[in-house]
Amino acid sequence: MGNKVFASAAQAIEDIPDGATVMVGGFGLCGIPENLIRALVKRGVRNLHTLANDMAVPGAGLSLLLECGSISEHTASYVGGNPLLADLMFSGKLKVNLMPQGNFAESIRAAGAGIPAFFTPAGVGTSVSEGRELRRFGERAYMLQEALSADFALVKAWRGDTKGNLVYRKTARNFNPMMATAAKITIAEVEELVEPGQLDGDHIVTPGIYVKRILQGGLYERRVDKLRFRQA
Amino acid sequence: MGNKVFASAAQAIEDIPDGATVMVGGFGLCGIPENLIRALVKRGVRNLHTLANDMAVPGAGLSLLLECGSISEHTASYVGGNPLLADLMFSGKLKVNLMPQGNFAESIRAAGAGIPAFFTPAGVGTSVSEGRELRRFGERAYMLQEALSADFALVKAWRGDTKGNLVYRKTARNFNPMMATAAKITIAEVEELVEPGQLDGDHIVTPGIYVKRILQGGLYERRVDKLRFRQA
Amino acid sequence: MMTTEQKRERIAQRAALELRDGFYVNLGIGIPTMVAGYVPTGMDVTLQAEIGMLGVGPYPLPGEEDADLTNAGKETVTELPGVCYFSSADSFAMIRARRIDLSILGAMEVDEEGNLANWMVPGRMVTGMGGAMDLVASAQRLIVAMEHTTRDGAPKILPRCTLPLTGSRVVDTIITELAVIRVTPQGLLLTETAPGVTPEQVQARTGARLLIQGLLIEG
Amino acid sequence: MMTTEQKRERIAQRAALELRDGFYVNLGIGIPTMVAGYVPTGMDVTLQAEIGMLGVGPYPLPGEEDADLTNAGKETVTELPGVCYFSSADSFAMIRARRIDLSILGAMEVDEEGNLANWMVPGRMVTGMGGAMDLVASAQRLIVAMEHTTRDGAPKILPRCTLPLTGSRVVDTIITELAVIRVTPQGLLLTETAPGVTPEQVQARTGARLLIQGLLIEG
Repeated sequence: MGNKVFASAAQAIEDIPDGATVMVGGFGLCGIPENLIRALVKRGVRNLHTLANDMAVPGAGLSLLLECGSISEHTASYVGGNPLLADLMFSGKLKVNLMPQGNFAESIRAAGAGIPAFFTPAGVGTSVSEGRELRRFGERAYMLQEALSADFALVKAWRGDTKGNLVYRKTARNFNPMMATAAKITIAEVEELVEPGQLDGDHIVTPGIYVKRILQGGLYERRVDKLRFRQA
Repeated sequence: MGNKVFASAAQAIEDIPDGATVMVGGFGLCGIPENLIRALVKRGVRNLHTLANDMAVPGAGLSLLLECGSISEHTASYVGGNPLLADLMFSGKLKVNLMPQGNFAESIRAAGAGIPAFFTPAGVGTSVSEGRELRRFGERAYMLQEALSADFALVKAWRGDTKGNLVYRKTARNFNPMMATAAKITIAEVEELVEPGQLDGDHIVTPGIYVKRILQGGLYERRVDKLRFRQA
Repeated sequence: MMTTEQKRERIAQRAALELRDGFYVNLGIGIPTMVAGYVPTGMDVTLQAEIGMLGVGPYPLPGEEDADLTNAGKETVTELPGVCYFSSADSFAMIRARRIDLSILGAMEVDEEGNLANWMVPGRMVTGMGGAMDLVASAQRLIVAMEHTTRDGAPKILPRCTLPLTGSRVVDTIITELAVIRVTPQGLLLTETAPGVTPEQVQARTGARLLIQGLLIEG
Repeated sequence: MMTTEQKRERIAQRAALELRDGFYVNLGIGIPTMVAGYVPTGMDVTLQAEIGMLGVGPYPLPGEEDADLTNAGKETVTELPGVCYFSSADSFAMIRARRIDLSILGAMEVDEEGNLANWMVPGRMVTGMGGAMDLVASAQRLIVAMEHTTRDGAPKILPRCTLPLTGSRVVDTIITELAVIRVTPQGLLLTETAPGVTPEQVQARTGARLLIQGLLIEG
């Protein structure tokens, strides 16, 4: 219990069973737990229900797990940019649950904050609100949205300490902090693992209480979705 | 619009009218906006509805505003330690709304997050849940709690930049970040006001978008509620 | 006749005139992102990216790119002084609480009621709504910046959207290469035409009936 | 006979035996705070303060105190390596999501159902509930650490609480200077008595009927 540090991504994910619900941090290829995804692909688990903002692009990120047939259900806000996912979805081989990105993010935050449901304006008046409880507060209409939790969360941080405290870098933060709070077992990979006291307590974004396992990633490809430059 | 910087606390609070709803950051005397409270005492407004975790102690913090007769209603989680408040409350001169501290904090966070209401377990089965909507999710019972917003929020940060970005120091953070998001007009006082770029973007806790006015405080008494020491 | 690229630049340029000093602005993917290139010099406009950033700067110079710094379109960007980073939950908290003064988005269809569709074509194309539903539900002001018609010349401004909605009664203004159109309780009000374009030409390429009252501005 | 201070130290010392390696623990004001002094050497226990801190250390040495570093009892404290700070909203998010393994609180009254009262005496004393209602609703395990009776010798462990509740069916274990009592579906089970104290003496100072089964541990 005292020791949260794992020597490898493979060891950290070895008890994720077939059929598990797994949150995966990142937005496109920004801030994804590269090492944990690769280890999970190597293990070859089946019938995962993954929750992630998107499905990256073919040959990278979470798509690797889709391509090896490990995913049977996926909850996300965006699924463009991955033709395989579209094919599997339209042929009925993959169940896809789409949610507005803010509702998705807040549902995960809610699970991590012990809130089972909350009212949100996003999606009201669209197909997203069909069958949902609607209620007016003041002048606006809202719908009830339940929290989203998971068995495991795989997150990526820039630096972490052996107590599980995490700090993120720039927009690689994205979905990682909420997911870190919303799973029974949160596994964090970091680019640099340090001793307690080496991170400033005022700068820590994810308190170690949420992180059950932590490891230093071995290889970071750091791929970019869309390289765009301006003229010098 | 572009310029958020005020030269003094007096100028920053000069349009707070009688009857305004005002959130005030801090926990006891830790992290309170000392300069803004003093300026408001000096102005002598009436019938404020204040929202703050507590009412500090006689002669300090928010109690100064109570003592000068500016407050007619107060929402808080804790009111011990201030005999004047108890007297005013029992004699009917001050309306006091008590809430569980976590529900109070989350209600403020909800207002700042555009969430009008959420379900919470705290207070269920006590007088706090009387008259509230109750609902079961899974095995637990929850009650519906509405968001709490305000006309003004007076917050204290350690450092801030001229765009209104704020960082806090240790437990002086407490209620300041949520309150900064939950008011129409948030006024922040900081110990040190710097130029944009001098705070690390990964360390900022309150994004400047929430802060309408900012000033560098002139005098920090930095009083402590209960000095406790250990033996050397 | 304008090339597609010229049309897109024209729309972005016109949309930039809606910016005001001190605004916090969210720009969608495509034409809206191009608006950033036309912020008037000296005007203080802070760009938000839903991924979790306030203070988005221009694209990087070659060699300056950072895999940990991308916008909601997943493109490499840079940061400006005063930048701050936060989680996607905090980002949408900010959006949902109506702190974004102006949101500019693209659309597949817009209609007389201010309804907007931009996330799926049933049976054919599903990208997911991303952050669009959240943005349209809660922006202080929503501008649609898009080409006036489809590549095939079919109208995108309709009496009623035919595609699944992204938001209901949310659009304030439509800016295209031909015109600026405001959504009003009475219907779509043509307020401005592009140089050399007549109201009749705009109406001819618009599926919904346009209201044309008094003096039009020629942009 | 023990002095009040001796009683309080005894209760804190016994409560500390409930700590386990790796635990995240919240300690209430008064006797519970004293438990921190009895964490076994080498055991990794992280203390949470509701104000927004994980990694609370001991009181400061004179001159070391910091006005920006206080616990939920508003006392000056220090930080331990690995400390982190967060807002009160984030602090109670953590509590509400049941991340606190053990919460130790004081009480004015506890009853057979595990109900707990510690925040007001109608018409006479209102301090407010502070964070107590949130903590008792969501701790993984709640221990009440208190003196067995009031200063006047009146029982605090009752068939039913008479004061307004802080939480309903929330208490797991009661630790006093005389005994350890577990709340079970059958009622209050006396599991342990202090050295030299008989079950009959505990029952005599308890307002509720105690279940006494098999061998008791003498603490």
